Amino acid sequence: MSTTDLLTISGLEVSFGDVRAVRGLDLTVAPGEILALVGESGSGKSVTARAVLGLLPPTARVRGSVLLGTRELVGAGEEALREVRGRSVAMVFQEPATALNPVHTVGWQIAAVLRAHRGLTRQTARRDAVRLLDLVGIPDPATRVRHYPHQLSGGQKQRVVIALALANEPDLIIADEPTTALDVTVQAEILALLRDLRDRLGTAILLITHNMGVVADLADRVAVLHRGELVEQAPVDELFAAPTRAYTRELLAAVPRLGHRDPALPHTGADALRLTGVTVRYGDFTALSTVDLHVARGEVVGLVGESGSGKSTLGRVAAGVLRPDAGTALVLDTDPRSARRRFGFVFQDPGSSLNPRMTIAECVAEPLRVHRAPGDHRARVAELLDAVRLPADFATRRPRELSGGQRQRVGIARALALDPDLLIADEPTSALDVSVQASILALLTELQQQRGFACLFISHDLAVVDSLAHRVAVLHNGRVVEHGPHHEVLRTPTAAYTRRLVDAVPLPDPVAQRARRTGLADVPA
Amino acid sequence: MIGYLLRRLPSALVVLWLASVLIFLLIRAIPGDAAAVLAGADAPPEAVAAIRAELGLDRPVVAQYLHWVGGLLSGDLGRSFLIGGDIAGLVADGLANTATLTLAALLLAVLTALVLGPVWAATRNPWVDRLLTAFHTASVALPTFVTGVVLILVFGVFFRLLPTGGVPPAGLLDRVDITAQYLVLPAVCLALPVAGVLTGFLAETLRGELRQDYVTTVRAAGVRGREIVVRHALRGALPVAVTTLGLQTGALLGGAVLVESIFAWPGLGLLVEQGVTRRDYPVVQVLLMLSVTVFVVVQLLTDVAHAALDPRIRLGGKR
Amino acid sequence: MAGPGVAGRARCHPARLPGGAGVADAVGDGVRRRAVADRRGPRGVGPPDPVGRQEVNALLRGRGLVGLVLVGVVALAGLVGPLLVQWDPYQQIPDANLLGPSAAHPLGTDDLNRDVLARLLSGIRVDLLISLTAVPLGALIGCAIGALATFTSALDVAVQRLFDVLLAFPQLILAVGLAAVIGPGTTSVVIVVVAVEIPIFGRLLRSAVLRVREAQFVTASEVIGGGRGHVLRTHVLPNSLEPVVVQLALSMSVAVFIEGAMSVLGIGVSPPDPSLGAVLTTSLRYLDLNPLFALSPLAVTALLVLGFQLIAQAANAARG
Amino acid sequence: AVDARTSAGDPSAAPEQGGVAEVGVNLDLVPANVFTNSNAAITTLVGLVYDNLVHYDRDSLDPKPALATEWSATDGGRTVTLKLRQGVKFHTGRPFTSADVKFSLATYTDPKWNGQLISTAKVVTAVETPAPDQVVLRLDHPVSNLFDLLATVPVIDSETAGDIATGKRFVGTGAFAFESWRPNTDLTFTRNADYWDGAPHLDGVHVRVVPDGQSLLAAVKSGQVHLARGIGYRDAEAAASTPGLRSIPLDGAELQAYVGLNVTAPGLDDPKVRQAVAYALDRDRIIKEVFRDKGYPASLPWPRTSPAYDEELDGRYRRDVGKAKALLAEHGAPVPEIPLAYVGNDPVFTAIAQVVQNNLAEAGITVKLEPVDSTQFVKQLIGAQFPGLWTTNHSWAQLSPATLTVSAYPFNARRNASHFSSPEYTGAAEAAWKLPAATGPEAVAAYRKVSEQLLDGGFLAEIGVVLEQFVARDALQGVDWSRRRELDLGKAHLR
Ligand SMILES: Nc1ncnc2c1ncn2[C@@H]1O[C@H](COP(=O)(O)OP(=O)(O)OP(=O)(O)O)[C@@H](O)[C@H]1O
Ligand SMILES: Nc1ncnc2c1ncn2[C@@H]1O[C@H](COP(=O)(O)OP(=O)(O)OP(=O)(O)O)[C@@H](O)[C@H]1O
Ligand SMILES: [Mg+2]
Ligand SMILES: [Mg+2]
Repeated sequence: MSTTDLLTISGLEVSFGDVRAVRGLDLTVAPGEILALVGESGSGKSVTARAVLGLLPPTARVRGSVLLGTRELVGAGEEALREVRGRSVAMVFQEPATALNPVHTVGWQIAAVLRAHRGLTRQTARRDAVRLLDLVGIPDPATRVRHYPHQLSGGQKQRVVIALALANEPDLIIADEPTTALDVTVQAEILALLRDLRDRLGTAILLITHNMGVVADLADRVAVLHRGELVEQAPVDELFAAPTRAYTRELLAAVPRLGHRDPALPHTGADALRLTGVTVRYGDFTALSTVDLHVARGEVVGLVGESGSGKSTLGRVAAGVLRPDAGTALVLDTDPRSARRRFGFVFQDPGSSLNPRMTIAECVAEPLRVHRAPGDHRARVAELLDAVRLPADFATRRPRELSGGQRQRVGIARALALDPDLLIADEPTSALDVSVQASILALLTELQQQRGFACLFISHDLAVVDSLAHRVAVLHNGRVVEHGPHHEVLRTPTAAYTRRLVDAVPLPDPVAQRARRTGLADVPA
Repeated sequence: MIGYLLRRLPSALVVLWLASVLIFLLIRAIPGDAAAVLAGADAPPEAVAAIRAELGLDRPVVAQYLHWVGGLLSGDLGRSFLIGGDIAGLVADGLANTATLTLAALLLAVLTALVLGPVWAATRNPWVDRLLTAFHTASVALPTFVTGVVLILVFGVFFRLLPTGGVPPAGLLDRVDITAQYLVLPAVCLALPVAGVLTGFLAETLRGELRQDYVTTVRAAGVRGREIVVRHALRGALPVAVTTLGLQTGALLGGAVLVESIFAWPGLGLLVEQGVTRRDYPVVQVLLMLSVTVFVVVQLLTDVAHAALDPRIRLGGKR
Repeated sequence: MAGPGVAGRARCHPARLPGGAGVADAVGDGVRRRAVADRRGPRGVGPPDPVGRQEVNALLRGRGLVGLVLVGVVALAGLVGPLLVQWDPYQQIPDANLLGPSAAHPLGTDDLNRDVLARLLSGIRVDLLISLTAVPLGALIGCAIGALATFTSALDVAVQRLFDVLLAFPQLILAVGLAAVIGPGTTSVVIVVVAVEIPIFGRLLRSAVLRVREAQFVTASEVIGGGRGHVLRTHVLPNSLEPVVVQLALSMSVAVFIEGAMSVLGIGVSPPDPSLGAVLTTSLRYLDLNPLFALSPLAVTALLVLGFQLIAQAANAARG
Repeated sequence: AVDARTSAGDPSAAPEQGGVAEVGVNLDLVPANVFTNSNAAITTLVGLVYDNLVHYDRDSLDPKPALATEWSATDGGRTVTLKLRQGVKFHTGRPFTSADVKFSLATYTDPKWNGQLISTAKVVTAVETPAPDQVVLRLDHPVSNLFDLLATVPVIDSETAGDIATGKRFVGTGAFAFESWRPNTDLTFTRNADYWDGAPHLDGVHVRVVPDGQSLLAAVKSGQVHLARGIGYRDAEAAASTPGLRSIPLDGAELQAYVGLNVTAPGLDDPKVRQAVAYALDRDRIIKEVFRDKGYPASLPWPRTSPAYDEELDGRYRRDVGKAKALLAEHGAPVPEIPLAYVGNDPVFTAIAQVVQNNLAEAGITVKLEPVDSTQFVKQLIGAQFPGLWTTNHSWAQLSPATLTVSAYPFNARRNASHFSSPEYTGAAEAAWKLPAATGPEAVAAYRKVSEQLLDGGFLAEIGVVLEQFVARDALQGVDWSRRRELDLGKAHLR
C-alpha cells in the first residue's frame, strides 16, 4: 500500500524438487498490522513464513523477493539475516515439540536467545527468562525455567516457543499456529498478549492459523492461501461478512461451532476403557490425582481442560505408555499393554512421533506389519492416506517433507490402520485447518457409526469436542471437575472452571468477538 | 550419583574377578614361560626346572591362582620374575609416568577435538573444510610409530629443540618446564590419532545435530552460527563423543605401549609389553587388572556423563 | 507509489479454485486423490532398510563419489596392479639391495632385494580382505550384541562389563594371546581384528541406542504393539547408526595398523607374504635411504582413510 | 683388531678429566641374568662394575693379570694356584680377599644363576684359601678352558650378593661403582677413585634404556648419548658416515649366525640333505646385505683369531646349488616341507630366514617360515623342540674352542637342540676339553677333529662370524670392551 510497509513479499516461489509449495505469492504487512494467513493444511503457510527468514531446508529453491523495509532478505548472507532474525523479525514455530532443544532447560534456551542480541549478563538473562515465561502464562515460572522440554505439556512448550519469539521485542512476529496446542483460556491470554504488544509497541504480526475464531479475534486483515497461491485477501470484517471466493466461503462454512449438534444418546455398553483412581506424579508434582473415567464401547468421550491440566498424561496412562503411581487402567478389559492390537493412539506431537527415516507409507503400514494384518498392506495404506485426505504420492515422502497438518494426519491414519476398537486421540486435529478438520471429524464420525469403536478424544477445542463427543469430561489441575453428556457440560456447565472455558471460546465472527471482548454485549454461543 | 555407583559396584567386582581368571589363564596359554627367559639360551633342563620350581610355576594352576589372589587381597602384588623388584614399586613408578603421558595426551586430544570438531562441522569455507579433512586423514592414517620417528628426527635430531626421548633426569616434579620439554613429543605423538578420531566423531555428530529442528529455532532467534554450534548443538553431540573418548582410552593405553618404547618413556605400556614377551606373569597380571579397573571406571564415568548430558535419560521418569 | 503489495493484494486466481462440491471435495487434492486411490498404491511399506536407496544415491554424488573413487582406486590397484608390474612380489633380485627409485623399480627395492611396488600392490589385497571382511564382521557382531543387550538391564550390565574386559586388553596383547592360541597367520589377524572391533562397535551402538530409545517415535511404535525386536530393528537401529558409520569408516581404513603391528611382532601375515603393514614396518628402517619406500604404504592408507571417511560423511548426510 | 684399537681411541689426545658418559642400551637389565652375559644392559653393568681374575686381550687367549697377578698349574693341570692383587677394595670399601674369590666361584656354580661356564666351573671341586692373597683351585681333571672361566666369573662382594637378584645393589671392584637402577629407565654409575688400575677419567656413567632402535639412533645422533648399543647393522652403517659419529665393531667378541637342523626331522635325518642345506646357503649375501659386511662367511664357528681356525676346513661349504641338488638327488626321496623357526620381531633373523627360504627353494627344498616370539624361541631351543630348521646366533667360539662344545648349548655334545649325537663327536669334544692348555699343537689337532665332526655331522650350518658394534660419538674416546662384549670405560674420557 505504501513504502512504509514493514514486510513486502513479492513473487515468492518456493519449490522442493518437483513440489511447488509456494507459487508467486505477493503479500505485505504494515507496521503494527496483524495479518492473518489462513488456508488449507499444506497450502504453503509455514513455508512462506520460513522463507521470510531464510530458514528453509537446503533442498528448497526460493525465488522472488522479500523486503524487510527496504532490505532484501532473499539471498541475503547468513550474517545479514542473523541481524534481522529475532530482533526485527521473530518466529514462532508450528511444532513446539521439535522446536526446542531436548538437552537444555527451557530457561537456558530463552536466556541464550536473549543474549543473542543483547549483552545481558547471565543473571539478568535468567531473570528475564522467568519474566517471559510468566508473561506467556506458564504457572510457577521460577520452577519451570529449570525444566527440560520433555517435562512440559504440549501447550507449555508452545508457550515457551512464543516466549522465545517475544524475547527481543521484534518489529514483526511471524507466528505459525501459535495457539494450536492451547486451551481456550490460555489462548485468550496469549491473544491478549499479542494484541497488547501491537498496541503498546506497534509490533506487526503475521499470524498463521487455521482457527477462524482466532482470526476473528485478532486479525486486521486476512489473506487466504490455497495450494501455494493467494486466493483472496481482505480486511477481517469484510472477509467474514462477504467472502468473495468460493474457497473462502467453504473455509468459513466448515468452522465448527459450539452447540450445533443435537444431543447424543447416552451409551450403556461394556467399558472399552476404564480408569480407576489413577494418580500420576512427576517428582513432587502431581499431574493426575485419583481420576476415574470410563469410555463405553461405541462411545466418544471428549476430554477437555486447560493446558497442563493432565490430559496428555491421562491419555498416556490409558495407552499404557505411562504406569500410574496409583490406580488402574483397563483397556477392553485387559492391561493396556496386552490390548495394543485393538486400540489406536494419536500423539499430541505429530512430528516427533514419526520416525524421520521412514517413509509415510512405512509409518502408516507399521501397525499392519507388526500385527501381520491380512490383506494387501499397500492398498490399505493408500486407502488410509486417502481417508485422511493425503495425496497418494506422499507415500514415498519422509515426515520432514510434510507440513504440520499433513504429519498429524499421518498419525491419525496410522492409528486407524488396524480398525481399532478404541481410539485414544491426543489433540488429533489441532494442526488442521477447518476444512480438513471437518473432513477428519466427518471421517471419525462415519467410522464410529459404522464400526462402533470407542474413542477418548482429547482436545482443547470445545467446538470440536461438542461436534463429536457423546460425553465430555473436564480436567482441571489433574482432577475431573465435571463430566456428563456433551450438550450439558458444554452448554450448561455447572463447574465454574468449565464455564470459564466455554466463555473463552472465541467466536468465528470478528464483530461478535470484538463486541464480546470489549464487553459491549454478551453474545451466547 | 553415589547411589548409582554403589549399585554398579557388585557387577564391577564380578568383572574384576572374571578378568583376573581370564588374564591368569590367557597369559599362561601363551607358549613358553619366564623360566626359559631366566635360564637363557644355553641352560640345561635341570636349571630350567629349578627356576620353574623357584618361581612356583610347577604348581597346579589353581594353586598358583589362589596364591596370587590371596596375595592381592592381602595387598601384596607379588614380585616380578624378571625385574626382581616389588611389583608395587614398579607399578607406582610406571603409573606416574604413564598417567602423566596419557593424561597430557588426552588433554591435548580433547582440546584439539573441541576446537576443531565444531569448526569442521560448521564451516562453509571449502578451504577450511579441506584443511581439516587433511588433518583428520593424516592424523588417522599415520601410525604412532611413524609419527614418533618423524617427530624425533625433526625436533630431536634435525633442529635439536627437544630431547629425543627419556624422562626428566631429576624426576617429573622437579621442574615443570623441563618436564614439559620431555613430555611434548610423546604426548603429541600419542594424542594425534586420538585427536583425529575425536575430531571426526565430534564433527560428524555435530553435523547430525545441526540438522535438527531446534537449530532452526535458535537460528530464527538470531543466535550467532558459532554460538549455535558451541552452545546449543554441542551438548547433544557430546554423548557420542564421550563414548568415543571412552573407547579411545583403550587406544591411548594401547598406543602408550608403542609411544613409550619409541620415546623411552618408562611407563606401564612398556612394562606390560615386556611382561608379555618375557612371560613375567605377576607383572602382566597386575597391569592387566589395573587396565581392566581403569576401563570399568571409565565406563562408569561414561554412563554417568551420558545421563548428565541427556536429561531424557537422566529424568526419563516412568516408562 | 504502487508497491508490490498492491499488486499482491489484487492478485488472485479464481480460475484455479475448485467449484462447488462438499467439504471433503472442496479442495482439488481430494478429487485427484480419489481418482488415483485404486491404482498401484504407495510403494515401500516393508521395513525400512538401514542403508536404503537414499544412501546409495548419495554415494553416487559429491563427496560420496569422491570417496568411492578413492577406495576403488586402491582396490583396483590391489586387484589388477600386481598383473601390471613386471616383478614377482616374492622374487629376490640378485644385487638389488635397497635400491632407490628407478625406472625398473619405481619405488625401489627392499632389504631382501624385492621390488617394493610389486609387494605394495600385492599387499593391498590382504589388507582389503581384512578391511572388507573382518571389520564389517566385527562391526556386525558388536552391533548385534550391543543392541540386543539393551533389552534387559542385567544382560546389558553383563555385556558392557565383558566389553570392559576386552577393551582393557591392549590390542597387541590381545593379538599376542590369540595368536599364541590359534597360531600366527592371516586367519589370526582376521580373528584379532574381529575381536578388537566387537566391543568398540558394541559400546558405540549401545550408547546411541540408549539415546534414541527416549525418542517419541519409539514410544509410538511400542504403543502400536511393536515388540522389542521390531522397535529395535525398525526405529532404534536405523537412527543410531550415525556414529557406527563413522567408526566403520575409521576401522576399515586403519585395520592395516593392527595387521602391521602384528607383523612387527611376527604374528601377523607371515613372511614372506606381502602386506601393507609388513611393507610399512620394514620401510621405516630405511627412511633415510628411500623415503618412497615408507611413504607408499602410508599413502595407500591415507587414501583409504580419506575415501572411507568421505563415504561415511555422505552416507550420514543422506540419512540425516 | 688393529682397526678397533685405532678407532677406539686417539692416543695422541691428552685425556681430559671429568664428565659423565651417556650410554644408551636397547634392553634393560634382568638382575637374575647378570651372570649369563646375555644383553647389552647386563654386559654394560658387568663390564663397568666387576673385575675378573684374569683378562684376555682381544687378539689372544693368553691370560693377562687382573685381580689375580700370578698363577701356576701343578699336578698335570689339576691344581691351580692363584696369587691375588693386594690393596684392592670393593666399592663398599671392604678389602678384596681370597674368600671373595671362593664366594664368587661358588655363586657362579649355583644353578640358579645359570652361569654359562657352569660345566667348567663344576670341574673345580674345591677352592682353598690358604692366605688372603692366595687361592688354590682343585680340579677334577685338567681343562683347556679354565682361564675362560677365570676371565668370565665376576668377582662379587659376598656381603651384598643378596641384593643382586633384586637389582638393588651391585658391588664389585671395577672402575665404576653402581649407584642406582630405575627399571626401564636408567642405571647410574660413579667413578671408583680407588680403582687399582688407575682412577677413571670420567666422573660417572649414565646408562639409559632406549628400547626402540630408531630412537636410540636418534639419541646418539642428537648427542643425547655418547655411545649406543643395540643399533641395527644398516643403521650403524649409516651412522658411521655421519660426521661426529663412528661405529665400533667389537672385534674379539665375535658372534656366529647359524641355521640349526633337527636331525630327527623327516628329510633332515639324512646327512646328505643336511649337507645340501649347508651348500645351498648364500653366506656371502647374508653377510653383505644383512650384516652389512660386519663379519665374514664361515662354515665353522671359529673366528679367524681362534686356535681352532683352519682356512681349508672353514671354506668347506660355499654356495653351490648344483652340489646341493646333487646331494638331494642322492637322497632320493623328495624332502617334505620343512619349518624354519626364528624370532619374529628380530629384523636380522627375519631377513635371514627369508633369504634362507629363498636359497633352499632354489636347491629344491621347500621351507615354511615360522616366526615365534623370543621367549618361545628360547624355550624351543633349550627344550630341543624345533621341528625342523631354526636360525639364530651363538657365541663362545671366540674363547677357548673347548668352551664352545661344553658351554654353548647348540654344540653341546651330550645334549643339543639338533638331537645330534655321535660317539665320534662326543669323543672329540671331550678330548679337546680335557687338555691342560687351550693352545699348542696338541690342542690344534684336537680342535681339527672337532671341526671335522662338525662339518660331517652337519647339524649346524654356520652362516658366518659376525660382530656386534657400538655407535659412538667422537666426543667419547677410549672405549674398550671385553671378549664377552662387556663395556669397559676405565680408560675412556670425554672431549
Ligand atoms: N522439506 C520439504 N520437502 C518437500 N516438500 C515440503 C517440504 N516442506 C514442506 N513441503 C510441502 O510443501 C507444502 C506446503 O507446506 P507448508 O508446511 O507450508 O504447509 P502449511 O500451509 O504450513 O500446512 P499446515 O497447516 O498443515 O502446517 C506441503 O504440501 C508440504 O508437503
Ligand atoms: N516428565 C515430566 N516431568 C515433570 N513434569 C511433567 C512431565 N511430563 C508432564 N509434566 C507436567 O505435568 C502436567 C500435565 O502435563 P500434560 O502433558 O498431561 O498436560 P496437558 O493437559 O496435555 O496439556 P497440553 O494441553 O498443554 O498438552 C504439566 O504441568 C507438565 O508440565
Ligand atoms: Mg504449517
Ligand atoms: Mg497435552
